[in-house]
Amino acid sequence: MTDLAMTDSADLYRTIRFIRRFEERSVDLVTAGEIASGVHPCVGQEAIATGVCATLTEDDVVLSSHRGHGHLLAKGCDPRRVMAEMAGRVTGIDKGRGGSFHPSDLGVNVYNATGTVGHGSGIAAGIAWARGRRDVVVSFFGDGAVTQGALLEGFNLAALLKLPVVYVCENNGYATTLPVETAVAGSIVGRGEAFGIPSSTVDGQDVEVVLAAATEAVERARSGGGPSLIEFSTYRYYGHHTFELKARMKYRTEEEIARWRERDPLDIQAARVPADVRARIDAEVDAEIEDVVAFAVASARPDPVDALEYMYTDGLRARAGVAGDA
Amino acid sequence: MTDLAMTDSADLYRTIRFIRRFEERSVDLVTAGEIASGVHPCVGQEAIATGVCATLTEDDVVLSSHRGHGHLLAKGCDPRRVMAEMAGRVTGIDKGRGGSFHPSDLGVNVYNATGTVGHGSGIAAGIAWARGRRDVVVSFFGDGAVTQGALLEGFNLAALLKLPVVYVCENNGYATTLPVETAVAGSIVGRGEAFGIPSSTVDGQDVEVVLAAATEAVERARSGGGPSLIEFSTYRYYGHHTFELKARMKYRTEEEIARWRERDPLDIQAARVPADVRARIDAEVDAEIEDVVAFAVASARPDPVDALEYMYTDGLRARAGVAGDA
Amino acid sequence: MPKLSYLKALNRALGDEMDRDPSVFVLGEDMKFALTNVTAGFMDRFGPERVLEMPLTEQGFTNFATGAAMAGKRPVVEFQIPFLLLLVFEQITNQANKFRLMSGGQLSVPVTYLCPAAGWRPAWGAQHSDQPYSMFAHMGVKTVLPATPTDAYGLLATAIQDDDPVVFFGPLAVLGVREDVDYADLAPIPLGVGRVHRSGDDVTVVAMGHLVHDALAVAEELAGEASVEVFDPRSVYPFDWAGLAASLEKTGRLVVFDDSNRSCGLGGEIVATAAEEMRLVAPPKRITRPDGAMVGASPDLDVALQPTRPQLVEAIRKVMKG
Amino acid sequence: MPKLSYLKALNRALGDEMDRDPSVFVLGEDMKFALTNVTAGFMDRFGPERVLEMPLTEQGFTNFATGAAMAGKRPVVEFQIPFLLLLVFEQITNQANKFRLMSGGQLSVPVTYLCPAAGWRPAWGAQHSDQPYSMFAHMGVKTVLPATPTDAYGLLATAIQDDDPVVFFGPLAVLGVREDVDYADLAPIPLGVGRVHRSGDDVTVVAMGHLVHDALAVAEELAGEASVEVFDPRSVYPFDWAGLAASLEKTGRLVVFDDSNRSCGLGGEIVATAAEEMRLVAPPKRITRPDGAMVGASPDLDVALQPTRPQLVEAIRKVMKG
Ligand SMILES: Cc1ncc(C[n+]2csc(CCOP(=O)(O)OP(=O)(O)O)c2C)c(N)n1
Ligand SMILES: Cc1ncc(C[n+]2csc(CCOP(=O)(O)OP(=O)(O)O)c2C)c(N)n1
Ligand SMILES: [Mg+2]
Ligand SMILES: [Mg+2]
Repeated sequence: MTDLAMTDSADLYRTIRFIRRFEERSVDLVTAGEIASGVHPCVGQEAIATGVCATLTEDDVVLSSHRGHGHLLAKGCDPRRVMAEMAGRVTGIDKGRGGSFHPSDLGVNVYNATGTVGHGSGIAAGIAWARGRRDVVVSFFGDGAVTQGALLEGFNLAALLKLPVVYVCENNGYATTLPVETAVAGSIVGRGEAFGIPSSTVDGQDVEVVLAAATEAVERARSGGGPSLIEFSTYRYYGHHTFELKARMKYRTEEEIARWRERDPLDIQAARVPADVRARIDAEVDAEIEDVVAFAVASARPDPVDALEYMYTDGLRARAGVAGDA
Repeated sequence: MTDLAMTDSADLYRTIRFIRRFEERSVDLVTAGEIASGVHPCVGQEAIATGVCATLTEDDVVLSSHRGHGHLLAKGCDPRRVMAEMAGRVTGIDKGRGGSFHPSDLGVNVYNATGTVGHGSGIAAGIAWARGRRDVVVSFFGDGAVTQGALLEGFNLAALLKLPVVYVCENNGYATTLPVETAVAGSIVGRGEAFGIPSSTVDGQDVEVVLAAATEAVERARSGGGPSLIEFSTYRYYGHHTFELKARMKYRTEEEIARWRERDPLDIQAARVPADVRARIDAEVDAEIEDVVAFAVASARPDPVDALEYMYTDGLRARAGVAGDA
Repeated sequence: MPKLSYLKALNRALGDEMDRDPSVFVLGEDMKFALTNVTAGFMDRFGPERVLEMPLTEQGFTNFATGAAMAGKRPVVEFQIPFLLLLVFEQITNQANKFRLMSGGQLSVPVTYLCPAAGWRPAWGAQHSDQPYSMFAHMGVKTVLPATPTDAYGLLATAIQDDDPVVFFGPLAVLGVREDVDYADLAPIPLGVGRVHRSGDDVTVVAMGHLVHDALAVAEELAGEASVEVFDPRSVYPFDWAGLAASLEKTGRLVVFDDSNRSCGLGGEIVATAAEEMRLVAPPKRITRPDGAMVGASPDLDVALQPTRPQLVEAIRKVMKG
Repeated sequence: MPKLSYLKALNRALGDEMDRDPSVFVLGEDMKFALTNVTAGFMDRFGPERVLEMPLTEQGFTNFATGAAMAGKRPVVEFQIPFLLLLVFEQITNQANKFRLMSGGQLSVPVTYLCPAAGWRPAWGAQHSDQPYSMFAHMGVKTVLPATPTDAYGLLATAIQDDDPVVFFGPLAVLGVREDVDYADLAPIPLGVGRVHRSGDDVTVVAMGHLVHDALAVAEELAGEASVEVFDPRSVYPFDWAGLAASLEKTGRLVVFDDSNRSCGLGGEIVATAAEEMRLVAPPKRITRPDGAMVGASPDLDVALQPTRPQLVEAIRKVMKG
């Protein structure tokens, strides 16, 4: 996770492998009751976060989504503090106030992932503009966001102001239980093109294909060419959210899942890395992840008396729910 | 205004002429203080309301906009009651509760023109669906509405459900003072195409061209072909709203206005009607309009004690602003 | 008698109304697989023309429902998360709820907005735990917040039958509550009519939604000390002012137990109206969420912002002294 | 001394802040030609990079402002009509105002939302005449509603300098009010600090926005009968509870004169908090709009829903007796 500039096959493999293990263990922590909110695992989509973030500098900005652990890790957040945040601990990147769904980490220019699906597009445009069009802003969202009008309002502003925003749509086929074909009339890329935004549909399972597409869009942004939209075809092996561990939902077939597993981003990239190198990376990653988990679980939970902390910048204290209470 | 089925050149001329005079006189009533809200005159755009509504049956539905007097008249509302509504009189189509900006008249299937620009598209889809896809619903809006996300959410629903909606964008070049080129990245028709909606840009000044384009879209709707989008190029000679009579705004040039007046919809259609026929129509229209104005001005103003009428269907009375008052 | 849960009561009320009236239909996200379980079994039972699967397009489908309602249908729009009602706040309060007046009474907009998961969602964080009901009352939108399965059934049925927009809030914390019911007794309950859950002479506790059950427990706990009347208005708007006045005529003491934010919330409205117009022998008290409460992403923080039973106990004791 | 109008005060405060701090910029609809006149002359003075012309895309540009603010700018977003603040209600209350907490204090969102035309717009009808300020207070968003040119200047300057989101309401009815000012005296005014416009001993009248001027006229008119203190909190949230308590310590009598809807409005919050926590020797009263008020499209209907001076006179007389 260290040097984001490193984009050789082994590094890409390492990042995918790291996200994969991180997600698998986070699901364990959900089952163990350590992560009370549950999580939206990105297992199966790791190549997108990995390939896209590999094209970014430290100064570039990422806006994540509710399925965002991979984005954070690939952008360079401290994985221990990400897991701690998911577990609602004070050592978390947001001190337990953001959680798994709405993380931010300004230290690595990861801005708030809003819970309002689709609204990151306008926020991303505002950030890109405010940073003087210097830095690239990547806004991640899913296929569900495409049907939210505010997403398209953001596209219009980014295009009008020719802002360096890369809109990354992770089309994993479903918005919760809703298949994308039944939600999106016309096409996703057509929505970008309607605003004069260069738009393309790209394989999201092969990280080197992702990297190439992202590089082109990022270059366009850096050179003043304005926003791009990339729709990556991908898939999530797990359910929408860990509640599906309990409530199995029949909106998709086992066959479909199996079919997608045949194009597993981890396997695809593994094939490009010598077995011994892989073995070393796997061992390192597994060890680091266990350290991440241990750190998160051992961290302190917030003190309820601090529940109203961080509401206002000037320390204004909201009146308590009972007259007289602090 | 009588038989909407009549679409020969003289009838189309008559409707355009009627709307033109109606608008000119409504501006007089604004100046005279009889229409307190002011109005958004559609002078210059009459061919669109005329040509589109000429393709509709009584059962077909129109959703108008804030610049909607022409739509109402062309759909067959009683002009006396439309003018009375604009003047806030109890004899108005909405008893003085809708006014110039938000009229409805269920008697001729004109549903509410919402004040929230762009939101009629989803409402139109809901009406079309609820009427069993039997009747055509025309949703009128301007170029400004195109940048409102909710408009596009409505497009998506109409396309997904293959609803008989004709989306009519009256592109008059400006949203208040904002030129369309600086507001809309990409194109207006591209936004329709993104949703798989057949979309075209058509001359809005020649009513017979409007009629042809509208007929095609209405036929598509009637035959189960789903929604269409027609962008009519047009222009408003007057300002956005009658406040511009006082506050002349410099967002456009006199030359531009003069250029558009050369393609005046009234003149274009007049050229197709024999002079003697025109003379008769003009005389009839002028007489009828004076009767309309007289009716509106002579009508009673609402009684303030009825201010809370029509809020709820069950006669629920909102509590007054002072304890104890009725 | 069978045990009926609050969630099942919603499912039953909606299903019964759809059986009774073909113009009733339901729309929202994840309808087909009934994510919230409110529409469990409906796709098979009523088919896709009455159970409309909607994309992630809340403003669009809220406007769609407005149109469908004006054209004679009775849409029930489900919102999975309370903040989605903030996202469509303009479409409900400034459009659907005003069209009748704006049309001089020609149009009616019989839409029910159903939020079967209002309030705190453990650790889901600041954007998923609001209780926006007070603001719908402020805008004059009919709004209900039932506490029991029977009331949930009756008020959902009434909301659907009502010819105006009605917002229905079912707090997440109450969905599991069960009650012995005779199905034959389930029936519509009029808007604006409260319910005395427990009669008492010393102090009136006004509670709504899940807090009614906490209030009843506290009343029981304090039985030796004070005779507590627990009044549940059930509707947020219109509010049963006569019912409240009758209770205060008897007790003259008021404690309001309300899960909404403090400033300009329902709790404040109840205290204000009582102070202005009703009999009070001691200063009233309210227990609410803090001003503009925002929960964190850990249960430890979240619970600190919820009204609690100990707070209610203390408030009752104070008004008894006062 | 020059006469400064409320509208000119807004123009001046915004211009001064833009001169003072290069991170301040303004965005909204019809900026270039300054439709509302708040930004009159700004396009020439500050150029298009600091006066952003926006399309008819309120949610988009509200989110844009949130992003720009998080990245270090100080956006001032103008909304021409009060209902537009309902349209972006979720973006302000559930997003911009929560991001600081959600980020554990990392992010700040210094946006000012300026509505220079709140309240009744003669005959423009139900959708253009709301006063939504109480709901922003409910959601914990800092909100101001100044009554005079000096206060408008000072509170707009403060709103822009504040590091949190602040909503500024300038009622249409007060934009023309003029005041003799020495420009050198114009300065920021802290949030949450009220102002006693007229000191009195018998009854405290709390009024805000344009109603302050009506309250002062009524106080003058009743001078022989009663000594009326006119208290203007100026901020809706945070509210100057200490200032109100101090006034009630003296008078013990309260009348609230508030242009928002009755249920769950600011007027109710003031009455409730006073009844709970402050000295009252007589039942308080409030004069508000009706519940969920919707105006028609004719001035005759509209005025019937506005709080009036005669109502205030009568209320003052009643609390004096009470
Ligand atoms: C505006 C809005 N509507 C609904 C939700 C509830 N919700 C959260 S995630 C989600 C599905 C999003 O699907 P997609 O955008 O495809 O992302 P994915 O979960 O597939 O990664 C929904 C409906 C929300 N958070 N915001
Ligand atoms: C959502 C929304 N934003 C802003 C306004 C204020 N407004 C009313 S009409 C108008 C301009 C609309 O322009 P356009 O759609 O092109 O219609 P035109 O006036 O040109 O006929 C604006 C900005 C509104 N009513 N609704
Ligand atoms: Mg998806
Ligand atoms: Mg226009």
